[in-house]
Amino acid sequence: MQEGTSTLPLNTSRGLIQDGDTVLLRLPNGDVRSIKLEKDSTVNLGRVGSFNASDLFNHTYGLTYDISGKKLEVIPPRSIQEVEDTEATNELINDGEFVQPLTSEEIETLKKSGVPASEIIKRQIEQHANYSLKTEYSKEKYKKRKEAKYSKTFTTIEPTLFNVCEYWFKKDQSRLRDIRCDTLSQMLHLASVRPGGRYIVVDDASGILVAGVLDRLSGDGRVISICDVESSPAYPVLTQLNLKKEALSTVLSSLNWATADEEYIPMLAASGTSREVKSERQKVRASKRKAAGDSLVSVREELFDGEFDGLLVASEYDPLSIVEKLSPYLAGSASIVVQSPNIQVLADLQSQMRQIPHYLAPAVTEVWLRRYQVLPGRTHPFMNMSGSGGFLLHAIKM
Amino acid sequence: MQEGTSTLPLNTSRGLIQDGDTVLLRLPNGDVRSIKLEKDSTVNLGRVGSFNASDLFNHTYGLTYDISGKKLEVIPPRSIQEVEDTEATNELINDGEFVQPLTSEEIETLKKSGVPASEIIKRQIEQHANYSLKTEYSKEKYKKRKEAKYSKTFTTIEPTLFNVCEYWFKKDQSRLRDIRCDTLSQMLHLASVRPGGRYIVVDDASGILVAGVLDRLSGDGRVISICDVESSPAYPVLTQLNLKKEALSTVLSSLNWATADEEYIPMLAASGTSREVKSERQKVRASKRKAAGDSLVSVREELFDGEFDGLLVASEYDPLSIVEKLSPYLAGSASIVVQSPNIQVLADLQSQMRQIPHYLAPAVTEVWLRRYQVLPGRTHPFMNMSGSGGFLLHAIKM
Amino acid sequence: MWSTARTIAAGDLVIVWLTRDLVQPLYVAPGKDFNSKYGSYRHADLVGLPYGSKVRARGGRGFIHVLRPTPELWTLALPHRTQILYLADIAFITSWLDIRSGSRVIEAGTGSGSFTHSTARTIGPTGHLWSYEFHEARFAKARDEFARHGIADRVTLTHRNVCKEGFTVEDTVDAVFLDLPAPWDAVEHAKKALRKDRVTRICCFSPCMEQVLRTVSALNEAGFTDITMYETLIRPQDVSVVPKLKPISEVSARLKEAERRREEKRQRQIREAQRRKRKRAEEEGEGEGAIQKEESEGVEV
Amino acid sequence: MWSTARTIAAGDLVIVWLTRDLVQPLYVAPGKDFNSKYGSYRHADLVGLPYGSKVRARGGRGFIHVLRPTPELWTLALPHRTQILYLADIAFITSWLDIRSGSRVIEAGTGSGSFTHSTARTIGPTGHLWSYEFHEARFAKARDEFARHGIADRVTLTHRNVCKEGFTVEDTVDAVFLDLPAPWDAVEHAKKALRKDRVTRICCFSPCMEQVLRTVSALNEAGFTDITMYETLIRPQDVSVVPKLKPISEVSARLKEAERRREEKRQRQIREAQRRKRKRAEEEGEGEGAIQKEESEGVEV
Repeated sequence: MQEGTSTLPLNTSRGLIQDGDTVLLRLPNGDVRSIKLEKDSTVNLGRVGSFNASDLFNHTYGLTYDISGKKLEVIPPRSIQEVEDTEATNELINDGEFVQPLTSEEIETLKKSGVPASEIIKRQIEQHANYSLKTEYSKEKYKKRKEAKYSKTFTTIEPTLFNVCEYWFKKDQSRLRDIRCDTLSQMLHLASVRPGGRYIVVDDASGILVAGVLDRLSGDGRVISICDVESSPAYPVLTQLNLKKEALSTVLSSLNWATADEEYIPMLAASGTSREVKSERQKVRASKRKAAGDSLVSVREELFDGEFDGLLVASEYDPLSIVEKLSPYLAGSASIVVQSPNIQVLADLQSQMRQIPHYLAPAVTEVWLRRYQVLPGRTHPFMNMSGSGGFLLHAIKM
Repeated sequence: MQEGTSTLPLNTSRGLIQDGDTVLLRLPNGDVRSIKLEKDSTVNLGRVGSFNASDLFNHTYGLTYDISGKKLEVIPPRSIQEVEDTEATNELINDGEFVQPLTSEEIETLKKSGVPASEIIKRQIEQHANYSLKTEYSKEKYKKRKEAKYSKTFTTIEPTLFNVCEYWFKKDQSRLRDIRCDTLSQMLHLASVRPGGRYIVVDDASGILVAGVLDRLSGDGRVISICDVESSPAYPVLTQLNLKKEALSTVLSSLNWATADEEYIPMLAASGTSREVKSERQKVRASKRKAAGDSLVSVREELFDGEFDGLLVASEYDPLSIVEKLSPYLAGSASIVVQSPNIQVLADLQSQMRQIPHYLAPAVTEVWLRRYQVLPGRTHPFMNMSGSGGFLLHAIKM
Repeated sequence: MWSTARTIAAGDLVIVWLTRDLVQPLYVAPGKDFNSKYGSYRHADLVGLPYGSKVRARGGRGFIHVLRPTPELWTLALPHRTQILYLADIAFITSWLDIRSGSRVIEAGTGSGSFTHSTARTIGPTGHLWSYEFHEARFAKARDEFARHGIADRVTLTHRNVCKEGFTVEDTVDAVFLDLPAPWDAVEHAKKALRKDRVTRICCFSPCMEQVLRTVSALNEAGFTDITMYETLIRPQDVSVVPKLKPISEVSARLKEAERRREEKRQRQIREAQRRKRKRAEEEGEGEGAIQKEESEGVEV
Repeated sequence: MWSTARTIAAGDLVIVWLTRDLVQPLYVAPGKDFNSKYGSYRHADLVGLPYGSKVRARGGRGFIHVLRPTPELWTLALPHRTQILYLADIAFITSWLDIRSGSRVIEAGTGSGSFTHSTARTIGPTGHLWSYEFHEARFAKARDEFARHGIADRVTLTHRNVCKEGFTVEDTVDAVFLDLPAPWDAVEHAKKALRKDRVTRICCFSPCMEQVLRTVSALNEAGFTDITMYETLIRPQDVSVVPKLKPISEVSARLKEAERRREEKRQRQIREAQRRKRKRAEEEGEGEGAIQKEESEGVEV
């Protein structure tokens, strides 16, 4: 029985937390913070406490820590507690009368005297006049709320594409142009992104699409992204992925809508020859300009040579103008995937593409995702159905 | 303790099946047929059998009948069977080899010899080589499929608004302009339809909207419907509700887009006075024309006098032109509810209505409904998420 | 139920619409004032106004809309005593239970009275609703509210734990609606309350799957048929009209123009620097320094 | 895996796109013909064509598109041996399990191989997938297919009931995907197979709520944390562009015009009848009859 390759590939997992990494930390109240860890610096999590960044180095992701003093202690993860279904109901508890028996000053005093959060909660509960009348479910809810308030713990979150996308989507979904985890994964699949593949990406969505393709390539393949600014595009989402600079620069290159135009004549090369004797500064500058110019020429050539495996678009500009501009550089049978927060934009694009013979079967879909609460006895869908993940158009280049 | 009124109101239930009623019958395969029951006529349900229409008269709805010969026998309704979760899996059954051991000729012979369906199924199962290897779930599915094929039963469906709407929606949702049961009920609630209320209805959706309002009024209140044809509009959906003609004519009147126009001058009255001596035919005709003319005048006056409690629209015409035309006849604080299968139509309407001060807070929503299979151990949502119920715009007239 | 008159009268319940997210009930009591961050209003000034009027604040800054109450507006405005049912659920349940003019209906529990008001409206004066609430304080509040809203004649409210004690009617109602934590305990009681001579219906509302599964079993055991489960939602649509999107040719033209200007500036600066350098060389011999640096800051890209 | 060459070669798997609902796999074997209701084609004629070509039928009536296989197209075209997973689920699971280049993954069961092909593509040549199928005939078919599709080096396929016998690797994989009727029976086995030095993930796919609830319990007992449940769907959008809707003023004008014409006709017919009547009266005395009737049919409305 063959067991496959037995040497562990370098990139099967994000590995261990390293100096300089940007990590996501989940706080007891559910908030997630993004923090750059630098050697000997102090990470301050406000009410939860502070600790030395180096204390996380070489740890695996996913651990939960308790901060006591400035020290970190790994604590076991919590499993879901079965809740006993008692005969108690809220029948005899008056609404609005479920008051907190310890004053906030009393709690402060307890906290300062080093009493652990679990103990404070226990005391709260004991002193709570109505507590025994409440249902087990209400108790559990109450306990959770209190814990979120007093616990001094945090959990590191592995910067998987899924987690990073979720973090940014919660933070500001408009900056991702509504690209949710499921939207992103469908785009990567519809474009059949694979290690070694070559893709053109138009990303006005903070870099989530570029991040998605780069993550799937893991250093093997090629991405040319087209942006709307003169200098290199800022893709803030890439930060959380902690990609190695060298790997990044060999896989990802960027053009803008001017330099990606075949009619465009690069001006950089024009002023390379001056009769004057140059200073050292001038020479360095000139050679930098030349390198940038050479690189631009070669990326342009690479784009115009075409035969790319897919085009992925999430842009604020007219999608037909983008698709028509870039589809000549796609290989036959390559996928075109366009995302928009707005159905009408894709409806128009679809009806226009249907008129053009080299696009096969443009189809528009809505992505739809629902998360469920899975606490024992209390499984139910979350009600946030209004949060849209946008719409997708998919077609095949003929 | 007061127990409320103790005399049973006349219209709490659709009551009993009467001569001349149109009834819905559910067949074993799930199909629903709409059939007008006329005294002494024979109802032919094809493979399921035939029976005398009168045999259903004075029966309550919801019963299940077995047809043996031409006679009906009420049979008890089936409850859901608990399926035992055995250790059997389909591991050892080859795909495509789960063949039918009785030939269709053999089955025909059994059926003709009067062997009941349940018996045929049992024999099929016994002879089925792999049957005992299959999981209980697969068995149950197989049994159901066979039963649908051989059973000679049907069930009467009470013509509630819900059931009638579901019947038509399944039959042809485009004729209802995608008005599903949930769409309809939301419209009736958003317009706050109540017994005694007065409503303007624009219904290019086969009458489902008119049916909905009439059903909620149950004979007490007023509906003026505006249609796009010269003569009385055909509202085929009304048939299934078996409304009494007299009740209908006092509650429902119709105008069209010409006669609902204040500028319109009715021509009917103009030719009333002829110098000639009239024949009997001519007199009858003239008096009919006069009655129609008088009625038209009075319905127009009623509309133009205004103070209606709500406007409900499901139309193929530009909704702003409809709302602007009819909103002058609404009372202050009346609801305006417009349905469309297309989001863009309501998006445009909303942005136009926002510019007009006498519409308060126009809001657009999508109706969303999901049905679940609830067989024990096999509860899951049905996957037909693509079946849209359309979109709604709601606003308040100021 | 509520006023059907054209104009507002003293004692009426009106719904005050401040914004889409701020909707409040108001019992019109001349002599009193209504104060909000959208200004101050005299109740007396509302009397005689048609329902659906826009009213300016005294002093003139803000305004409010005064609306005729409907169960749907009441649900938006009501003082929440419990988690309440909203439009999508109430509308669907009403339709599925075939509640209409003259229907006889049971609901348990009463909760904040959202379903109660809607059903009282729909069944009209010829129907009747039996409503049960096990929580005494909520029961008392609901009783006062129903009296004040003029629906006490069509709603019989009872303080009772129906799971333990059952309902107060037998063989009477067309439909039962259960919004209880453990509806399965009330199913057999509901069966008794439903009339026997017609098709009748029951709807159990539960947020969690486990509750639904247990209720399905209880209904099936009690002999109910055609058991189905539905979920219904209203998805608000953000349908801001999309402005026409710019084609990338415009972006390309803008970028090219920006680069052209930048290159022109660079060339100008180089020429300027060379001119100054030559001038300096002529004036005071050769040298490099501060000026070179300035140029560098201006050109580096 | 499949060919990445620009043009089609003999032996390649191509996807033949006839219509959106008719997509078929084809192994190019020069000498053979491909026949369909959209015409007849020689395999040999496909060789050397670029992928993504539109090919006319011999004789010229129909045409087909020949596409490069992707796991997504293969899923549309594959011979179904079981209920299969589709794009929405596969994409979401891949993303949640963090499957990427170099990942080591377990799947059970193999089924029709839809998830297998997708994962083989995503993990690339440096990753590995262990796939388990308990049904012998399906196992055999999958084995042949994987060999033919060139993924046998990165997919280890085993004929085994993993609920009873567990997996063939320990402390090895980054992610486990279970698509089994009773995933709870495989949870403890999966835990053994997952590597211990990193965060690892498991996904259990079940259509029914009861299965999910039981799996959640099993996962919780086995010590898995952050258990969540997702449902994902693709809603096809029928986005036919809406034509501009007619305003009712046009309908009104049409109706008025029709009525005017109808009334004119009526008046004309009345005049005509009166004229004929007068004429008849002059000619042969008084009488009413057939002509009256005709008129009646023409005018009654």
